[in-house]
Amino acid sequence: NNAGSEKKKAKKMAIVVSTLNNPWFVYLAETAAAKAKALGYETKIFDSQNNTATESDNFENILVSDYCAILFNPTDADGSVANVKKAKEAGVPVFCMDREINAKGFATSQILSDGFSGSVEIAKYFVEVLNKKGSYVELLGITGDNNTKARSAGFHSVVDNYPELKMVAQQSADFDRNKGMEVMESMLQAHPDIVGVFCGNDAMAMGAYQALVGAGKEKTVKVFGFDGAEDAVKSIKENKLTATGMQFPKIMAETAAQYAHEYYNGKRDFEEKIPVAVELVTAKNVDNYMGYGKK
Amino acid sequence: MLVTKNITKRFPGVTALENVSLRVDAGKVTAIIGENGAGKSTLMKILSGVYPDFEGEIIFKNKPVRFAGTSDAQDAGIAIIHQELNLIPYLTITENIFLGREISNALGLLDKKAMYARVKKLLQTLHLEVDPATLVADLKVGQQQMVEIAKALLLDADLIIMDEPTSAITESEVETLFTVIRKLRSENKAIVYISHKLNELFVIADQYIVLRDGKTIENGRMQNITHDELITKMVGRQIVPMQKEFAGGTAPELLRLENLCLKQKHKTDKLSNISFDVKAGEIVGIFGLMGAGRTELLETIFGLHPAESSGYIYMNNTILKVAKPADAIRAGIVLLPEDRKKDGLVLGMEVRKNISLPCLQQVETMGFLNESKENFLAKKYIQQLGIKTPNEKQITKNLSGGNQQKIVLAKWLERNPKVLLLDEPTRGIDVNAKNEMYKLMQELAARGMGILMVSSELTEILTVSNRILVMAEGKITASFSAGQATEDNVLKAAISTN
Amino acid sequence: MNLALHKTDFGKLQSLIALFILCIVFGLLSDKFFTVANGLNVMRQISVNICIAVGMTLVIITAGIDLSVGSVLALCGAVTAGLLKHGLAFPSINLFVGFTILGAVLAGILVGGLLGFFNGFVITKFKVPPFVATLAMLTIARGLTMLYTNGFPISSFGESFTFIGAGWFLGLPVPVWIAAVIVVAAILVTKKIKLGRYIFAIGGNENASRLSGIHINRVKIIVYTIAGALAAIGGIIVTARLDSAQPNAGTSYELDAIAAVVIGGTSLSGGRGSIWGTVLGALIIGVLNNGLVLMNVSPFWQQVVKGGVILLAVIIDKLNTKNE
Amino acid sequence: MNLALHKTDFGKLQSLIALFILCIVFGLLSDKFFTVANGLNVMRQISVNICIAVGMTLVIITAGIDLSVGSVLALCGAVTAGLLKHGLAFPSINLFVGFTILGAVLAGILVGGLLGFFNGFVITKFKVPPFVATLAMLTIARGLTMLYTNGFPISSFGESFTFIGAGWFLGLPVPVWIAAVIVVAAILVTKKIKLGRYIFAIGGNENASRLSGIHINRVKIIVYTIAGALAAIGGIIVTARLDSAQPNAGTSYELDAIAAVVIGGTSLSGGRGSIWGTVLGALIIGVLNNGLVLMNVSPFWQQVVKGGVILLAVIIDKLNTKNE
Ligand SMILES: Nc1ncnc2c1ncn2[C@@H]1O[C@H](COP(=O)(O)OP(=O)(O)OP(=O)(O)O)[C@@H](O)[C@H]1O
Ligand SMILES: Nc1ncnc2c1ncn2[C@@H]1O[C@H](COP(=O)(O)OP(=O)(O)OP(=O)(O)O)[C@@H](O)[C@H]1O
Ligand SMILES: [Mg+2]
Ligand SMILES: [Mg+2]
Repeated sequence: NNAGSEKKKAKKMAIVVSTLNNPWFVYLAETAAAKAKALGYETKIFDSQNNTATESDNFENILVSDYCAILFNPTDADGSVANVKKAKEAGVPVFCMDREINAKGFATSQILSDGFSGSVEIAKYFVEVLNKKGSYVELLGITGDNNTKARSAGFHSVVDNYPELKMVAQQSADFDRNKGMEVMESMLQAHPDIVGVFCGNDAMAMGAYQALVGAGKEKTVKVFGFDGAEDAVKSIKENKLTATGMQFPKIMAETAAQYAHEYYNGKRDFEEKIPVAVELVTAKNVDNYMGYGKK
Repeated sequence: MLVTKNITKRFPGVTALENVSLRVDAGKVTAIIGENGAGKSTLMKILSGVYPDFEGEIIFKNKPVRFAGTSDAQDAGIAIIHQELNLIPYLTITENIFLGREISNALGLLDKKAMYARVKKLLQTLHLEVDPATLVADLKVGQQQMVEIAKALLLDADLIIMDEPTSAITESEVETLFTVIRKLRSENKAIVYISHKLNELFVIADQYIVLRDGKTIENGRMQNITHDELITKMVGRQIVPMQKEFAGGTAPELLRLENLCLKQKHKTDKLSNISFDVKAGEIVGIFGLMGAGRTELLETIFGLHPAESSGYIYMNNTILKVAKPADAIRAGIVLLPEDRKKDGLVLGMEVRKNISLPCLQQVETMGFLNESKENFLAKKYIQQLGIKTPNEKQITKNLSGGNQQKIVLAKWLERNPKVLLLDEPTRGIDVNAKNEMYKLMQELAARGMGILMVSSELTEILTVSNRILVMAEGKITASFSAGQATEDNVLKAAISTN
Repeated sequence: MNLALHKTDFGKLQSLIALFILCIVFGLLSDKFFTVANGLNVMRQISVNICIAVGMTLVIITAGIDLSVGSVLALCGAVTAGLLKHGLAFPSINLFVGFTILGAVLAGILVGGLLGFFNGFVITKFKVPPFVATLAMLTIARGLTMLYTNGFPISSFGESFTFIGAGWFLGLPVPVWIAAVIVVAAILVTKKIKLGRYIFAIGGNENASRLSGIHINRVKIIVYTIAGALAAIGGIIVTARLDSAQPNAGTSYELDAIAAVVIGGTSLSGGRGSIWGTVLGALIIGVLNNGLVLMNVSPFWQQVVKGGVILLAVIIDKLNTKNE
Repeated sequence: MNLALHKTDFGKLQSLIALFILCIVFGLLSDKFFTVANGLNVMRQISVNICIAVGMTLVIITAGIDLSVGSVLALCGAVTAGLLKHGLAFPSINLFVGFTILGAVLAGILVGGLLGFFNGFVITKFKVPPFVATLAMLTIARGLTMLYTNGFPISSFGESFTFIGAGWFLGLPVPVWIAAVIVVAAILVTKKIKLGRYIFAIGGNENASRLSGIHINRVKIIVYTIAGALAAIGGIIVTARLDSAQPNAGTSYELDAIAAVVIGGTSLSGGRGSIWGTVLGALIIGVLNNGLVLMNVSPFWQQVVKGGVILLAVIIDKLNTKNE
């Protein structure tokens, strides 16, 4: 523990986010920045563009321009490890937000939203709403993306135990609203009789819903999303989407910033993993929620 | 040396060659003559392996041969200078000449010194004073033509085909070429020589073969035939040579240049203080050796060098500002450029579209292009200029060289311009068509058009011009009325630099 | 070169064959493929790509390229959405301008046109290669979109606007009508008026065109402006369909558009091509995407198959054109 | 024409000016910019792009293009990683082949070469336009990567492999050395041996080159094979650097590579260009990315500025070349 020996770094925090091409992460990054500013730090947001190599570039650039901490949203649980290692060696603490890295002892703390158990929650509700039978389809996010894998895995860990719930199609729509709509349109042609859609994020869910409206099936097919985006919460209120998994980017971002602040002031012992539960949002409890968080 | 039996070649819509049989002897220069589109180039392309698919057979050095590609032909010992330039613009002269047969050292590295030296010698024998390291893109057509010749010579083949090698060069270069040819002949090589400049043939050729409409009409020895007989054989009938009558003279002045200059960085100006005028109905011929600046002169008048040029251009005594060709065209000045491939035609476009390009408004009805009008226009000029093409919808690229040249002229006539700038207008055009062209020029002049013609063919200049200007190194060195001008006083003026 | 000739004449026909084969195969593999509903579905889905690809065709015929269409689409969609939703506010002079749907749509198209004009201007006046100029615009326009939207979507505009993207008219989806109008107009331009002829001439031989008195720069600028405006229309359709303007809309749409153009037999070296061919190209891509989903090919395999089929489509095309 | 001439002669020099200006500006705006550490960063960061861009330069000089480099990079990275990690298993004949680092690396490069060869083959034998052929390969290779990895990264190979991407040698990062070697080799090829000469000739005038007896197809196939192999090397570097092969690595790298080539003064219409220029182009892009990050520019503004600067770089270039 070289804590004492360190010279005080400038009050500058770097926020490295996996992508800004998706509102959820924009929100994560901006809340983190806002909180850090409030705590009296300069901040700068780095966009890794869903590319772990770009993330490395960002880290290297950060490490030459003395930041006191990195609030980090990794692009990949495995790929990002090397980067965090580099930071640790350079004595810059890393606080992971939302996504974890598969390695102990490198990140000072990881404030994680557990996509897996989140989608487990959704899956349970999914089974309940469809009362254990019927055919459904799944919209995956960007192939090869962490969240895509975690959420799909969590969902199936539950749903696959119900033989009468049959997945008739599984397609990727890249977390994109328009793609989500178009793929859904085509799937509806092949499977007019489905009763449910599970989507890897809310953007795709909204797109899928749009497609259902177009086909006049919005009443008969239940749409499930993930994220807790503003649009999604709103449309659950209006009984359009059936449910989504509310993550709490605000909490994660602000905790990360807070911890970084405490670290700066000398605190060293942090819980390495702090799970932030994903809450199921449905028509019943939607009134307690707003975009990306609780009211 | 080489014998062909019943060669036939068909293109969609055209039979270019039909049962052509001929023989070419070693140690002789065989001239192939024929009108534009007679099939000369096609035949040569077959002999040199460009077109592997054809009917009939070729016997070369007493062995039947069939070339799969140009490299086969080269290996067998056949070299060709193509009618259309085939050089790589952004490679140097040396790189072009050695392309495909570079000299490499033991390590496989290019031996640039050796190649450079070799080319320098080659260019010297051709009296081409340019650095072998010059990019071909920076050479004028004439100079490029010489490079093509050098390229063919490098192969030292047994049969050398020259398809209109002199179309872009001036008498002096032609002379050097001929000395080279004579040397080759003395080395007992066979030369096939294609040219529309008949008097060249009488100087250099030993025997002739006449092609008409893709068929061999006749062959014989050059001594036993006269100029006119030869023409009659190619055309199939007598042609009346144009008689020059003196127009112009007192007619009102149309175009006037005052101190026209064209600067170029770190070089002597390409044009310095050019002043002269062109009267309505007058044909002014400009003669000069290659590199005299004639092309630049026409280009400058046409507004292609606005940045570097200075001086004044008057149209009907009112000053004219030309910043771009469009301005010149609007004022009634049009240019028939020196290099039709590069500046004259959109080769990938149909004949009719090339013809109508500068005058689309003529073929519009209510803002929309009218196809029948366009076809009519095209047909008119195909007929008037005798352009040899299956129909007006043929892709221009597929026309023979000479016929392409006619299209470049056709596309301007419809605009009936006031001043016609012609840069080597009869390049690659057969005698008959040439004659027609001269008549046409007079006709246009008679209609009050002013014509400024650059040509490297002295005879041509003397035949058509009412007045002759001579250029050397960017200056006008002499001016003759048609009466005074003679072969040698014009040539003298062209060579003298002050 | 004869190849070239035949290409322009029959190129379309060739792609048509490829398209037929494709349809037959999917028809055999999925009974859902040959349904009216699915047909309309495909048409609706390709209409945006067609809007963009038509502009791209004109640009490519002049031997240029426009990589910026994707982000121009996003920006214009966002602008239209923003104006509809929040209008224009000038707090300083406390002035607020509200926008009717028509107003917002026209404003969006105007912005697209301006961006296109800028492309054309840079390309002609500064002689910047089209690839670089429009690549720069690709990043710039995307950045502006992010700045304008702060990276968040702008959503829910109400029936009368979404009609543009989701509505129906005379039994066809509105986007299909829009695309159809654009295609017809473009065919007129390319075949029936001077501008079209100049576009081909410039692509075929810029020198010769200049010496024929064509105003090269003017024509090029017009073409890029059109491309920008068409991208904008595409953006408005997307926004209306989703009832939401996504800041990351249109990402890599340029590739789909260019693919449609090239599969349609237009040569990237300029001078040759046809709108009609582009439409077929877009159809091939659209049918492919749709069919693969219908058959529920796994996302991984989809990419492989898609690439393979596009290749085959073009090869069939070429093989047929070879034997003139 | 003359313009063209001067471009090839001084094009590099021009981009050099642009690069200097850029460095000065960043130097003034950020005290971190002119540090050794940062200099090394930039060099390390551009080395992958240089590997790819060098191959791209050769392809573009032949008047072709290769859009597949990004996904070829991903696939080859994954293959190398997979072989290192799991070797090759043939359960049927229960045979297992383990791979040394060298073996795995060579295998990866081989795969890249084969994919490139395939590109070249399709382009030359079936006359498929390079744009389409390599666009198809872009999707195919990406799909294969996903299939090979099941969409999951392959990670942690141990020091001796990561050395390739993260190690140091004589005070410079290993990737920089690799890039340097490739650049030198490429300069040799383009300037000193026949192949290079033919590459330029084909791009300058394919028909004339054929008439001079050059084997067009052979040369092109070689060039695309090289491009594939170089993309593979890039993929191996990325994998080693991250100690993990990412299934969606290299996405849209083709654009960066092409940008480097074009900014470096190589003409997309073929026949003209230089490796040296490409290196400068890559440097400009790298410095730009690095500098913008060092300065406190928001990511959204970064995109706008980046586009603007690239535009300016090329315009400066052109303006200087104009007055020959
Ligand atoms: N690639 C081609 N496709 C179609 N027709 C062609 C092609 N090449 C030549 N032709 C036609 O074949 C005929 C002979 O052409 P060729 O070039 O051999 O004539 P030429 O005797 O060389 O004429 P010139 O004296 O003008 O060069 C012409 O009618 C021409 O239009
Ligand atoms: N592209 C070029 N780059 C450099 N110098 C050139 C270029 N073109 C021509 N020159 C030079 O400019 C002068 C004028 O050449 P130009 O060819 O225009 O004269 P010309 O009389 O028209 O010759 P030609 O009969 O070949 O057309 C000559 O000194 C020539 O060498
Ligand atoms: Mg000929
Ligand atoms: Mg001249």
